[in-house]
Amino acid sequence: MFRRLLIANRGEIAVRIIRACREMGITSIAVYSTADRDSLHTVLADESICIGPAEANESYRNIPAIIAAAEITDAQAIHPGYGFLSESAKFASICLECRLAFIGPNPKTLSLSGDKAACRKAVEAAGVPVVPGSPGIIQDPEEAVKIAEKIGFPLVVKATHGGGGKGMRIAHNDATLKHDVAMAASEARAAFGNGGVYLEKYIEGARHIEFQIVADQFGRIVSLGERECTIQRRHQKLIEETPSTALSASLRSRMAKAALRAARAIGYTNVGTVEFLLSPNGQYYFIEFNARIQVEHGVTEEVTGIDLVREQIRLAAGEPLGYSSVIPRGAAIEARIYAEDPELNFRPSPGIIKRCHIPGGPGIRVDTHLFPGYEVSRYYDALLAKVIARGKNRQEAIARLVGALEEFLTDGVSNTARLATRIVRGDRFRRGDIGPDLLEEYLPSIG
Amino acid sequence: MFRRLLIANRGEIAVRIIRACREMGITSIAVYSTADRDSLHTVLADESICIGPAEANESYRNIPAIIAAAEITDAQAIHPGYGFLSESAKFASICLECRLAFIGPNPKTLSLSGDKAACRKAVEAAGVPVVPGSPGIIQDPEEAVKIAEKIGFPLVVKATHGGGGKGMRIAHNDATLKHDVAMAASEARAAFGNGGVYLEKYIEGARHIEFQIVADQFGRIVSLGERECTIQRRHQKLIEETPSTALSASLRSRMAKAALRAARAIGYTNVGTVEFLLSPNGQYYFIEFNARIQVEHGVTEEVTGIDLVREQIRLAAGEPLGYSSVIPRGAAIEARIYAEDPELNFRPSPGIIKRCHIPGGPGIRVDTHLFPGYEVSRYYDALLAKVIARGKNRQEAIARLVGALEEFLTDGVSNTARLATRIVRGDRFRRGDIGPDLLEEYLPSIG
Amino acid sequence: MDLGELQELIKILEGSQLAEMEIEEEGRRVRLSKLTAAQMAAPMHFLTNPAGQAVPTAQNPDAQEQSNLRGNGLITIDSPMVGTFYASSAPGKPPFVLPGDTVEPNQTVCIIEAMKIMNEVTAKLPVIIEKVLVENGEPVEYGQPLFTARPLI
Amino acid sequence: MDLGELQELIKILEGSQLAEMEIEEEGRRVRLSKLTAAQMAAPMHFLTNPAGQAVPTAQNPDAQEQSNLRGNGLITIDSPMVGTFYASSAPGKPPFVLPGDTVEPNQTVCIIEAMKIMNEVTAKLPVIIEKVLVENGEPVEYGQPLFTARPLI
Repeated sequence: MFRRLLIANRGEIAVRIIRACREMGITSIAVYSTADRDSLHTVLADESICIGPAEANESYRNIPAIIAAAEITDAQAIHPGYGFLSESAKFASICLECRLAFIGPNPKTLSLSGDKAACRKAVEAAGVPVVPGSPGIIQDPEEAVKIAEKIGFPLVVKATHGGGGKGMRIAHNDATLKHDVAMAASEARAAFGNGGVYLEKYIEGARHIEFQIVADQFGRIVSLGERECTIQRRHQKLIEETPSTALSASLRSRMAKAALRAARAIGYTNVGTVEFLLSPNGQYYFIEFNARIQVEHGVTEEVTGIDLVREQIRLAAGEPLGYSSVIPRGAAIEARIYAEDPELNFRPSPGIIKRCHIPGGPGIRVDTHLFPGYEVSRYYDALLAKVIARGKNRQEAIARLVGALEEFLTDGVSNTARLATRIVRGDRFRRGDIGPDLLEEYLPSIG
Repeated sequence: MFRRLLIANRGEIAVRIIRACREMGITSIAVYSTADRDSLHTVLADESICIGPAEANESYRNIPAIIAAAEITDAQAIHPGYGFLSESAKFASICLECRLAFIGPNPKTLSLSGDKAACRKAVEAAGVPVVPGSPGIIQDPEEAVKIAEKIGFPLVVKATHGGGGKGMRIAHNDATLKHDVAMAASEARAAFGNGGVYLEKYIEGARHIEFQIVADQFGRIVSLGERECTIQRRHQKLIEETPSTALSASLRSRMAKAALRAARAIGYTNVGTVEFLLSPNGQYYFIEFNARIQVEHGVTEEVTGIDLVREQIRLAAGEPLGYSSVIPRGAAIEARIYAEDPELNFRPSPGIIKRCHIPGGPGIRVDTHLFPGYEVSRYYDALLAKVIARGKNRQEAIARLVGALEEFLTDGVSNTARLATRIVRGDRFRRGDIGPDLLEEYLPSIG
Repeated sequence: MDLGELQELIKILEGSQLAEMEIEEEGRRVRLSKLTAAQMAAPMHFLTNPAGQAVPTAQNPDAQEQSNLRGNGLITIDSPMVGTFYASSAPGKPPFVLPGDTVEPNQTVCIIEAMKIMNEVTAKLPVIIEKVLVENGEPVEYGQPLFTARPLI
Repeated sequence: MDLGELQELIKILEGSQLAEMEIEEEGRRVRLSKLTAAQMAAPMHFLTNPAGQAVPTAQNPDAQEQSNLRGNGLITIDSPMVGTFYASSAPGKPPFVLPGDTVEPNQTVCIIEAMKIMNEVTAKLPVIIEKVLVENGEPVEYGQPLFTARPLI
């Protein structure tokens, strides 16, 4: 097992990884930008080192700075967290060249999972249903029109190297389709340095269901159950839960098997997530991998009792999975709280947290990097906290989550806690009647 | 179910009860002394009302003030927490007279459990082993000497209305015994208004094991397993855990049955604890009831998934238990952190908490009323926080607890967090080799 | 030291964003320093009760004394206990005191009922009642001001 | 003391990024001091790393500039990146600069090695090197002061 591990991230996930290290007896080494000098990860880690200025490209995304930091601190492994360099095949392979263990899948898997069109092909070839669409990259707008004739509108134009909703457009007819293909390609070229786009049928009313998988280096791979992540705003998830109210036991079992097949198809190792769309008529389609720890991993931890960050580290160190199946117990729901103002179209709200109260009590876990005096920086993600409630059933988890969200208080920055409270207290959420349209009911009408 | 509940307590247990109310949709009403105007329970409750000055006898132990507060706020029930009026048969019966539900056993049970000599007799009559001793109250020192001849030295002289180690003395021979009986009687008369004392054999090296029970008003009574509470300093518990490393499955089952027999013998209803001594040779002896929620109830909650405060409220409202047995899962350990200085013979350390960091993460729960700016008052109990770790086994719980304790930080007051860390990191604790002598190894030697 | 000048300096410091000021001239030295935010200690006053208070918050809950100075030469007579305020001895009876009344020490000014017991509240000083702050039958907290009054000493 | 003048000084200090101002003339001395960000916000400086820092903490990690004013007219030359400090171009070679050396703009003062790449650190101003703050071969953080120097402008 590693003795010294460098964390190439910040915020709550860096704190989460520090805690896993502490529990495992591993010395944690934080890296920080000048904006994060007083951040919680900087002070909680066993050691910490400044790697650059506030701009993430010069610090948290700066590969030479992070490798140099690992070298001068004698780190043996690097945990990339989520975002930043976490899914960079290039970073993973540089780590390996520098004899640093990268906590995640191998670079080849990362390359494939990062190329969505190629990944879709590989997964489809393994017999997993994918959303009907183009067989690969669209060469020109005319080809798009031909494919559209076969699969019908509406269609989603997607960048093969896109992510988080960027490089994605919905086309409703031939006229706009050509334009959308051209625009998406140039957007993607600008944003991701790769202009390849492909087409997928737009599945109306689909729910977003993902499966957590863990895979060791000896070919054993296990599903830890699903997470329902349908409640999103512009691809930013707000509420996640497990189990999903959409899945029967038999559908769950079929989807879990599909997730494992998909993961095997790209040679997945370590901890990851397989994302599906689930149409209202119960048909599921693979959409993509998240080849890293997910923000919402905590809900799975709460029902399985498995520490996923510890699993990442163990598996990267070459240890085997100690189980061949896991039976989740109870229910867990997470509400993400962002420093954004829902009344002002979710405008980011940077500022200093003057005072805050973090809820607690039975069944409540809050993963956060907040403390009184912390400055929410405009340079980074607006995630403030993840409030996670577990219960022996969904009803108990909801009651606990509502109580905790009502308790959550910060001043100094606007946040989405009250919006989250209204959603989870609402009838639709309580009934489990979740769909992509649910959030709209809670947004201020744009007059 | 009650709609409005008044909490006749302060500190972390008042916060805990507020959370249970929130989850149950009950309006919580806090009472506070002038010293607690800015305390967490005062601000977190739905409503709050000042009932008196800082001295507990004039506020939290002031029956007329609490009843008046309940009346003017239209409360339907009173939760007494622990300490203060929680085991007062008089308070419970006044509540009933005023048509206020008392969240706890009925006054008759409280009377009996508060009279230790009488309670011991009743439990022995039900076939539960008690520590060999006098059949009841000692009438004069000569009688004590005769009993001592039968059961042998050392002996414990105990006040029948004592508690928390007060009114208790250990006698080693006839000469001191007479003196101890007289002294304990006069101490007890002064402290508890009742000078009755009785004798028990002193069991050397005994572990302190207690069983959590829940009983509804329809005769159903269930054991929720044991807690090991041997690590104490002057009857103040420092570390508690479940399951205990001292019990085999068969001993656990026999002791659980004895606990239920004891509880039935005094007509116990609601939530309570049956305390035993367990001698090194595996013989167990009933010692007393704790007829209230215990400080350390959280460890049982973490392994059973049962919210004990919610159970208290439900049972007091006349609802039935919904289960006839419960199988605990995994392990949980609690470290209590007091505002005391272990280097200065545990001298209380009141003061203002300028800043604090409360740990979190998977498997960690911290029940506390701390926040930056909180003043630890010399008027009340020195308990600052309870750090609870759960794990799928004891080893995982220990690793998590160590990590959390290392993270715990406050300034402004001395505390026992580092002492607790040293104990749970220590070899003896890890081995489960727990005894009343364990703590001594970690105390500064008195030069 | 000219106290007027000192007051002037304090005002300037308070009005500024500075933390400290030190002035030395003609053998005199003045150093002024503000409380920092941390020293002011920031208890969580901002946590307000979502459902509001059961009864109005006592304005001076640290009252160990019955009477408390207000800024304008007035004192308050505060409730010595939690309970229900009664202005008169029984329904229909005239109030014990009215604004403008002169009250002698040990004279009853109102009753606080707690657990069915009627507790008479008496004045400790000779005062003139200025204002009754609480309605008849209203619940009151410990330390809650019941009257404002002008001391007659 | 002229209060108008004092107000003027306060305004100047508030408008600047300075923390303190001290003026002494003709037997008078005025010292003005701002609240620091730390005092205003009280972040958890008290949380110290149990195992200590991997490398010394940069004294001025907010450095966007290479050079930073010290109180005594000196500046520091700070590391533009995290890596390993080398005082000379190769083992056995003489250091690029020594205390007392005059350094021209764009002259190399040291090398920081990161990922096997040798990055030359150059002076931005003409300076005289006062002190080398880091040992040869020592790891350095981003923004960590490497030299103190006296500007020659």
